[in-house]
Amino acid sequence: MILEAKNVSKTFRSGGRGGLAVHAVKSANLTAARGEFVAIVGESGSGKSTLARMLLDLHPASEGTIFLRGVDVKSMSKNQRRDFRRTVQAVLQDPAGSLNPRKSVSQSIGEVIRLHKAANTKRDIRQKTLTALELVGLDPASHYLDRFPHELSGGQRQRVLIARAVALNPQIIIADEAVSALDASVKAGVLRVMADLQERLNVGYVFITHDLPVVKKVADYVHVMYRGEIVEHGPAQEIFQSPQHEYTATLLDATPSLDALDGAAPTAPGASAT
Amino acid sequence: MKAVLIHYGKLLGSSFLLLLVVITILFALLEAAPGDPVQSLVGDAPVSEQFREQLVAAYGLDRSVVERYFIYMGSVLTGDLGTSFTTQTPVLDRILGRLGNTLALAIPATVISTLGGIILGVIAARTRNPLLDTGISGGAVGMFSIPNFWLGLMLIAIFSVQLGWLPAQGTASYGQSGIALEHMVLPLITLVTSQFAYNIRVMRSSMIESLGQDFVDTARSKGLSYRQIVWRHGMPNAMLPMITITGYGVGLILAGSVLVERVFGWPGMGLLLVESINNNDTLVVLGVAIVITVCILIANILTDIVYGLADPRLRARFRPKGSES
Amino acid sequence: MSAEPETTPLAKVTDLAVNLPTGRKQSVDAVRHVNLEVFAGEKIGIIGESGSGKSVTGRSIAGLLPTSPRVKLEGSIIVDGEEMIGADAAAWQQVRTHKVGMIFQDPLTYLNPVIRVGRQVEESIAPSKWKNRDPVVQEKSLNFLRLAGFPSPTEVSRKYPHELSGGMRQRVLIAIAIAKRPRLLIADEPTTALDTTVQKRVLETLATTVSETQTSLILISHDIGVVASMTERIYVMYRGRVVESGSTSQILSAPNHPYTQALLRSVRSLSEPDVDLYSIPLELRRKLEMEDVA
Amino acid sequence: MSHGAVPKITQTGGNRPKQQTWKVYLRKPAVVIFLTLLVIMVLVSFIGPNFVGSPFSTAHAPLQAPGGANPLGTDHLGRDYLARVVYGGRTSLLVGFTVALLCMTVGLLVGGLAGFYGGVVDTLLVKVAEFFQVIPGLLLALVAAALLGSNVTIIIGILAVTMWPVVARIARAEAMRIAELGYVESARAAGFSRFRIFWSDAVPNAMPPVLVATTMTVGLAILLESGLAFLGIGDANRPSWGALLNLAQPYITSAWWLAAIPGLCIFIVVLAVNMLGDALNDVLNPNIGKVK
Repeated sequence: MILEAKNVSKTFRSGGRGGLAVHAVKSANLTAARGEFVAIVGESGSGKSTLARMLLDLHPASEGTIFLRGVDVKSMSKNQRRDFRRTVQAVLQDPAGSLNPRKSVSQSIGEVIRLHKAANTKRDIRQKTLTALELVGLDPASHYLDRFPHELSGGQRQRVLIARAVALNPQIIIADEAVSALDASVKAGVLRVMADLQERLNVGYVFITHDLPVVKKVADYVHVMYRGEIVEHGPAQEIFQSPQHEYTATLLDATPSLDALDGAAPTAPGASAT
Repeated sequence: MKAVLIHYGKLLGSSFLLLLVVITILFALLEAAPGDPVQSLVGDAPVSEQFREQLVAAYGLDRSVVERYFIYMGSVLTGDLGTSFTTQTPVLDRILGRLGNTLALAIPATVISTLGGIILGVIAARTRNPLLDTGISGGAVGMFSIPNFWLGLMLIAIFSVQLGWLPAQGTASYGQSGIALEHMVLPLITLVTSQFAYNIRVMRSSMIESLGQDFVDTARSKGLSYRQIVWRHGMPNAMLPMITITGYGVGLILAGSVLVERVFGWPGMGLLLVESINNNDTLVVLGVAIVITVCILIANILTDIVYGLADPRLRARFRPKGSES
Repeated sequence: MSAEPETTPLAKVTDLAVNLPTGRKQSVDAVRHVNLEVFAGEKIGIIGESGSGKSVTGRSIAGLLPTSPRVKLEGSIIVDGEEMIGADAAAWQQVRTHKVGMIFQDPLTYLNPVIRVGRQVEESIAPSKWKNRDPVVQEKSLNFLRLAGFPSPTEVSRKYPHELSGGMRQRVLIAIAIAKRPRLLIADEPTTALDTTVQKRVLETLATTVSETQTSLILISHDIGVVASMTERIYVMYRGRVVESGSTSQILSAPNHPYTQALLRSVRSLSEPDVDLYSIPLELRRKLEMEDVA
Repeated sequence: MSHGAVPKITQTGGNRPKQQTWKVYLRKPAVVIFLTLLVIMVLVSFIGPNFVGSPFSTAHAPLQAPGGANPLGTDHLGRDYLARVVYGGRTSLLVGFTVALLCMTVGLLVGGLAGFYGGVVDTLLVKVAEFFQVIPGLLLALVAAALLGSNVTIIIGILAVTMWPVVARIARAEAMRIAELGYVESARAAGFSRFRIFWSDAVPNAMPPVLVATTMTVGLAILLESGLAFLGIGDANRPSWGALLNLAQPYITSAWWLAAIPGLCIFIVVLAVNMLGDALNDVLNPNIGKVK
């Protein structure tokens, strides 16, 4: 057990008079470990991104505690905190905005390596950057070093983000809607890279998404969030086979799928199908 | 209804606060001014010892800074701006006597620069002729870059001195009172230019932005003509920034009128300010600054009211929460 | 011209090519030699990845491409028997007023923020009655809002867009598009910005509205699941071309073109547990690119 | 970007590599013309004084028309007007550029930090900026200069104080937008300090609009300074173009060129600066083809 959220809540106060309290997350529990693929699913406003940010210690939790290997994140020493930042990496939403448009790929990855002193000399940093790019399937890696984000496709940008996370040899990667904006084929490619890293480097994932089929495909363990609460959690198979909570069922039911149509009677062009 | 009252109550409150800040800054400047405070109050006029003591007592110059601050604040807020040393009359009376002349220029200038700016801005934004757009936009940058007092001097040199078409100084011919129309022409042109140019630029870019919004596609898909799209959908959205700009424009025009009134010998508040600076009539200087501030604040409150009526997203703040889904 | 009205398509696109400016001097061939037709009352879909030209195709048929003179169209677009390539603004306006409606992706930005919802629907019914509002038109607009799934339309019609939720806004857009009784409705990614549960309801609304008003539908989406559940026939686009078209069931069960096959395999690989994650191989993309050049 | 949306024709400049942006910029005809003009005016004002003789010597006949020994004529005291205009330019330009530089530095730091960090400083900055937006700078500068006295340093100080909020407001808005972006959050998650993120990610990306605002500040500062000088508030030892205009006003009927020349100089410099700023804005935020 590596990263753990215990009874964490997040309350935002909407500004102005009265200060209406908005409970973005209500006492959520979650654990993530190496080699495990944990998913948080929910629709917009369900609090899943807020929970991810609390796990990353970007937003402090209003209540409850985040532990890394049993140590409260809030009470960490400087060294422990640095270790936390290296162990737990983030791959965030918005493929266009997640890379600084003014930094080349090598700068973006290199600065992280330098910060965590994963390599020191120029040559070592370059070597580490190349290795990371190769790991995520950007081949030949040297080809991408001097490119700027706008010269990359959406899928490539997402791979660069993953490469940057992987460069530090993390144990857990928290990915917030990391593949949601991608086309199906590109999405499958990025997911394959992620699954591959899970196998080769024993990375663990906390995977936040609204995309149920993807979760069904790759997750080991699923948390379903609805209005700030984890309404259901369990091994992926159980959740998908026999959803206990009404909302999970609705969510599953609403997902368009090809299976239902495969057997459907073919309709002739021009004829009305109503 | 209550929410509306709260909003305008807040607006009045913050305007009043702003006035207090201005008064405080003026007081601080007065304190920071180098030299003998009595002299800086009365200007260059020689002062008898007796009069000096009177002054010290009247203005509480023997008291602490804090006390003096509150005395000053108190008298300003009750409408007592002190006595002018050049004319020995109340400062407020002198200023109010000039206020009308200033507004006689400032109000038409605001109207002309706003309407003109909207019209030319819309033309520049919606024209398909790049030359016309470049012409209007370039002309606007040009007008915006002219020092308006210099423009005034040049207009005098051309239209008064060389051509003799229009009078150069004052509000009316010698011996006449009131304001003659031909006396207004040159000062008005001078005063309008830069604000007019600025409004063109704002209106053009805000119209372009508005016509680039997605809802324009919806309007097109309804089968509206370009004209209908521009007037029904482009204009209402493009006008929102214009309302704000017009509000601030009043302040800029009032400030600009100081220079323009000086050039054309137009006896308004601005000229009074310049004269008082030259005569070191400090209380009048401060008084004019305060009165102009009040004018600006009134304009701002009016702007906010208009804006609130124009933008439903703001009107929504008056509704109770929960009507949103 | 054929004598049988059933065999005359409502809209027919032949050899359409669209070139769009992308920068000061650059431009892109967004659509190349596309052929497409839709019959009265038919529901067809266009699927493809981002940048495949599916949106541009849809917008071309509705005459809603950017108005810049640098936008170049070639080929033929026949709407209801009339050739629209090279047609003037007035002719396009006629088409948009009476024949073709369009629904867009982001329901917030596609509604005018300072105009009440009801008025935006009324404008679609009778663009000329903007100043003197007609009670008949108002009544009609309420009916269309009701048809678009608002049980109490009067209340909604008085609201501004920012007061509605995403799903409600999308329904308003449907009401606007359907209110002028078009013969063809083009829906461009109508549910992409919505949550899955909301998406389902909006799609249901769209389906019932279209069939109740006997309107033809072109549904454009990157989500094959969405398109498959709504349409009878599908066009698959890639790099500005239609690589394959056919009945929905044929495309899904027996795709012919290698790209369609790969695309479907990658989509299936995402949802079916026993298929390994599959993305369209680079070699195939390169091969298709080479064929383009040739 | 959204799926299958019509390719956006806007926002290409924001992503263009730096050198290319500058290349596009320097190739614009307006930039070539006005940059040349500005460079000439700057050179004349800063190197010119070495060549034109004393601006104080009253050796010539008063109010001579331009031509002959005095290319720009002489003023009412018989001083060579060319020398006076050249020296005046030095003061005007010095004030304009110094004020702009101060505004940019302070505006970028205060505005950027406030927008990036939020909190009390931000609230305060918004109030201060609002204040200066409502109360025109000319008025405050006029009263302040009238009370505090007026040498070049004080004028520069007063103008900078009244004008920095313009830049700060823009820097704040940009920093606020950037603070919400993914790469800032990613950098925080990677463990970079907030200040380093501000410096390395926020500032460079906030720079384009701040630069545009700064060029506008140059022009405005020159206009304000000349306005004050025209009203007689300026450094008597260093008469700027505005001060020359002040002295020229009584002679508008007999020697119009005394007013025409310095005014024209102000106009040319301010126009050049504004045109360059406009072109910069076009390159950095192109809106070509944005109208649907």
